[in-house]
Amino acid sequence: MADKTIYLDFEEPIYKLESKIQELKSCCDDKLAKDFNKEIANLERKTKRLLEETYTKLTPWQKVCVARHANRPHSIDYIHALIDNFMPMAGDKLFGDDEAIVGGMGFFKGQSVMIIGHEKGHDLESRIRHGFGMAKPEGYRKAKRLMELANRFGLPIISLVDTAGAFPGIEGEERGQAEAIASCIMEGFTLNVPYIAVVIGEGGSGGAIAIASANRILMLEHSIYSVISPEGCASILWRDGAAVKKAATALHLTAQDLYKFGVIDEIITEPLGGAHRFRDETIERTGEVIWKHLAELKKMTPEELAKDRENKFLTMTRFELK
Amino acid sequence: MADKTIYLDFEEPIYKLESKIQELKSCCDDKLAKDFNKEIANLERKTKRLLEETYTKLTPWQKVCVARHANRPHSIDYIHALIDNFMPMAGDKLFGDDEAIVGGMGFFKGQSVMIIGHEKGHDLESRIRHGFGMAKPEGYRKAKRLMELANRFGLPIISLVDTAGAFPGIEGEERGQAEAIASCIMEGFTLNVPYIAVVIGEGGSGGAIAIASANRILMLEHSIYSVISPEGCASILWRDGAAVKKAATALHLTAQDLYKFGVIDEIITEPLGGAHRFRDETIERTGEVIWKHLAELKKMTPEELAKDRENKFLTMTRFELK
Amino acid sequence: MNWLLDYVRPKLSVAKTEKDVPDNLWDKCPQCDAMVYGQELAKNLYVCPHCGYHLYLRPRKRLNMLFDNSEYTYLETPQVKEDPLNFRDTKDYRTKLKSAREKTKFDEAFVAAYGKMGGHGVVIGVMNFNFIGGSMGIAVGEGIVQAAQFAVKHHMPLILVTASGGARMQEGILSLMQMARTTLAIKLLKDQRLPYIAVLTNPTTGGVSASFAMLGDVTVAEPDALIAFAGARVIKETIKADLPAGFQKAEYLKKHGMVDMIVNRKELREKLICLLNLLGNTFVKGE
Amino acid sequence: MNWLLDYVRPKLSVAKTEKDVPDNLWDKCPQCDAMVYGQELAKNLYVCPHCGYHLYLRPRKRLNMLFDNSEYTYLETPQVKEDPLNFRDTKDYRTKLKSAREKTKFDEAFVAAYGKMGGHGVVIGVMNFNFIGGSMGIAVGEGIVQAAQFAVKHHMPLILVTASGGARMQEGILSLMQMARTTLAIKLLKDQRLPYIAVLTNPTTGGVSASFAMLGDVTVAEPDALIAFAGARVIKETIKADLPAGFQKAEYLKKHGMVDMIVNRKELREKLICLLNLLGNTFVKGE
Ligand SMILES: [Zn+2]
Ligand SMILES: [Zn+2]
Repeated sequence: MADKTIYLDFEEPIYKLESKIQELKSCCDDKLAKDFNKEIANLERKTKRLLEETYTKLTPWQKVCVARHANRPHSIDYIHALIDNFMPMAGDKLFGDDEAIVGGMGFFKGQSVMIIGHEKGHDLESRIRHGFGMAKPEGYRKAKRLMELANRFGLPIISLVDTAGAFPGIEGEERGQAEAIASCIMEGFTLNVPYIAVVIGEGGSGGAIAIASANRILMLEHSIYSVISPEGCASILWRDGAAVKKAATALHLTAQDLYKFGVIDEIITEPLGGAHRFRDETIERTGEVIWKHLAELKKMTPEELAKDRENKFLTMTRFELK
Repeated sequence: MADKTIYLDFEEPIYKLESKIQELKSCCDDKLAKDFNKEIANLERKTKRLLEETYTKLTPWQKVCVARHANRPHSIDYIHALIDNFMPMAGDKLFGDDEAIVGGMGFFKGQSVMIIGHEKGHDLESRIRHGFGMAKPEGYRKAKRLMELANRFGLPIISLVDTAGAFPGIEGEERGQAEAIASCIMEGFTLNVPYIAVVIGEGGSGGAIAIASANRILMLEHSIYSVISPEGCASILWRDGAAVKKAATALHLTAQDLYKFGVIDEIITEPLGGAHRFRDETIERTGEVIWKHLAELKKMTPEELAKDRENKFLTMTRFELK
Repeated sequence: MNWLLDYVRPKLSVAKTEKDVPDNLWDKCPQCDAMVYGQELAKNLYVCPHCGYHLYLRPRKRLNMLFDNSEYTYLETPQVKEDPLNFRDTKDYRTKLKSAREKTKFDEAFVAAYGKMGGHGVVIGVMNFNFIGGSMGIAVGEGIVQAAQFAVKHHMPLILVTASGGARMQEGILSLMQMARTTLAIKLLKDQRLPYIAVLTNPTTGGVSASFAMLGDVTVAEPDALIAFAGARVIKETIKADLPAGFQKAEYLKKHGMVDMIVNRKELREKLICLLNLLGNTFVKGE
Repeated sequence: MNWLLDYVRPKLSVAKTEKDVPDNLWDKCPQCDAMVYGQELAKNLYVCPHCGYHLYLRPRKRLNMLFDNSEYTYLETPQVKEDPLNFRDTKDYRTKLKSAREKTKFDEAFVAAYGKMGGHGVVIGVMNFNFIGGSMGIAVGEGIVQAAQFAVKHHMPLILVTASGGARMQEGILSLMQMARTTLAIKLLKDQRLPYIAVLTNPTTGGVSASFAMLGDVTVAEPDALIAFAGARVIKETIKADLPAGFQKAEYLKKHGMVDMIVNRKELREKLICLLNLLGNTFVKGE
């Protein structure tokens, strides 16, 4: 969980105002407090306006920073808040248990579901344990196994996407990172249950789409979903690491871009100031939107669900030509 | 291939006679030859009778030795002789390629089949490469993958069993030897194609049955199939490694025993003197018997084939009670 | 498709519960060597109150612990051919069987019962490690097959609690065939989309690990349980080196991807009910 | 179920064969540095006669080499939205496309054709590495989807010859979506039990490797081909150490279980025909 507030650079004016408020609130005793009340209220109004101004027009690069914010709710936070009786499940039954992907069964508003998500961890120890959310082949194979299980028992699947990308390293290549991702995407298409993917933070490339060949793809307002990180793109195309802002813009990686392209089905609005400031509210909203889509999908037969997914991806990127 | 003749201890009298014949044949020139002809013919008759006597009443332990004979034809020899256009296939698409199990597609008398077998290797270099026929999890997972492929494309499956058992070692345990064997057995039951298993040499425990949950289980006359090696059994139950002969008898591991128990469907007769002496003939006979069973199985529908396998194993070991 | 909705009460004899004989005065924990009073140990489900070590829990106690109100009905023990190989090593196999029966008061190393668990109709099978090391011969294999068939017939999930040294050597090839037969048993459930939960307890090894034990839809293990295919002794002899710490223990298997969750015995019933609730509350087609 | 029996000749325009422009005089082998006469190299299917190195084989030559008598019919190149992101880095994406088209004489980095191969009707798709590194954007993805749909419609197997640096970055998320779309394309074949053979050539990396390239019923690779998900440079930077010899080469992948067979280009056509023969001569239900 978020222990201390971390500010992004473009949030500096907000930070300054909030510090000021904090100062006023703490440097006076109860008697004097009411003298400052007006001042504080004024500052708080200002802060809110500033948040509004900043967060209604975040640049793509700012969105990247927000999407990666350390205090942004992670998969485990969503599971904790939205799922009752969560039974975490481990392992691919082949090689290992990769905690970069967490998953298990639980009740979501009374409906038993399988929930699978990338988990980045929240402090150094847990980040290491979760492999910084970058899954190895065994992570994707665990996801695939859990999808198969859900399919057999008719459990809808909710996936939470939040990864910088698949783990790039010797072990990953050795054990078939490419095969694992491809098979996990394929598994999505064979399912006869509702499958909803939500990009909650960073949707990084192949590592993200592995668990997103779903009936519905939702994105949080300030999350991103991209074929390559802006850093990678800048270094390859601009041959200049500093071109990240240009790259972020060029890549069209925001939820708003993806919605325009018809790649995603809905944008989940974040409270003004971002999910990292309003964690509980964000999670609750997200739950409501997932539930709405789940209710729609539950009206379909297993065959219709598979067909729905097939049609979605067959028509995707088939834009009308002038 | 067999380079030099290796004699088993109980074959010593045969060895002596054959040496004598060899001696007579080589120590005389053509002119003298006809004087020895009668002698040689006599000795050859004697040899044949001795072979007959020995090989019609091999003890269980002697059968163990014959089944393990280094010159006995191995899976690769069967494939080479029986399969046209063999396309060897590699890998489990998960971790590695374990050559303790070989496999691939090819034509068997014009019918395309998937053939899978343990391979022990025939000299030190190839034995090491093939892991002495003791498969690791990736070997069983390769077998499973090839079965799945065969099932999808309607190719009958022939498996050749010849293993001392599954590889016992840290890597095997680490990567789920138990799971790999169990899943491979399970795969057999899910197939909708003819599946014939032939024990050609040593059928060692779980490592053997992994590729033998088949419609038809055939055994060569002097092959063995056992829950544990006589050595293992002797050391556990008798606490005496020297009790192997007793253990071999007590375990009822011969083809004849298994046929009596209804565990196998047919015994494939070996030429007198064993498969290691008459390699080509043995392989040819084996091919004929496999073909006969395949022809029968091909009359069944996919559903009937699965049901046939199910019924076979459901009723197996349900003996009539007095 | 939903086994909860289709649940029909099987028409069989009513549940009989049996009281266990009072436990002997003191037991020694094999892990921490503490002496624990028998009744305390029993109350604690045979988990050492000092170090948490999970001692072996006998089948009747296991069933009492799992079923609602300790109420359940045993499935009939299958009648199978005894000693089909006429096997004798230093002792007659028949004699071994006889003394195992006297010792355990069970016919064989596997017993199954049905009843309710968290309100769900369920079949639970338990292996008896005290019966010739829980080894799997024809009777065990047949027991598992029939438990699965019963579960399929009455549309109930199956839970198998394993504890076994492996195959019943004295039944030779016929014991090996139980690996295939028990695997087939699980397939019968799979075909009907009925849940099968494997509960692996100490020890689960050899042919049992390499068949039904590893095929659970969900795999639960008790802490510290030995779960292995090849015996550590055999491996050690082969590699002529020491084995890694914790080798083949439940925690090791979880790390290596083979076990879903390690559950303390005190939470086992609750977690299994939770799993049944989850697997039963399924999405019904076109609802 | 048997695609051989059901084969119906598609009603499309007749086959057109095209002659390649004569090759330039001398080429240098990138592996052994030997100078090889262009026509010799062409005759040798662009395999170095000195060291056996497999040079890049352009799509038209690849199709000529694979189809019977080099006769085949191109599938129509799908019309897709060009430059949907209006992407420019140091150069316009449109400019890049234009020069790639001029250079390669192809519209995009993927082309598919149908015809006969060993007498079998078959659809073959080939990636063009010379077209912006064979990268996969909408046009490539759509081409593969349509090739698969054509194969399904006409009940033919599909062979895809890969050569790609990965995703077409300039099409952003829309290029990433082609990983899912091409995977779906393979699923369409799988549903009909139509064979799909992946032929991996140098290089096959990134999003292409992590989608249709790794999903072959049979996976064939050319010798020494680089087949990778993550780039060696990225991995090296991450681990700050040298990579193992042969890392991410075809032989390495075979050893690690990802590739069925490594086939020399000179034997490729023959082996592929053999695979088609085998997958087509199937056991027919209840025959
Ligand atoms: Zn203790
Ligand atoms: Zn060269």
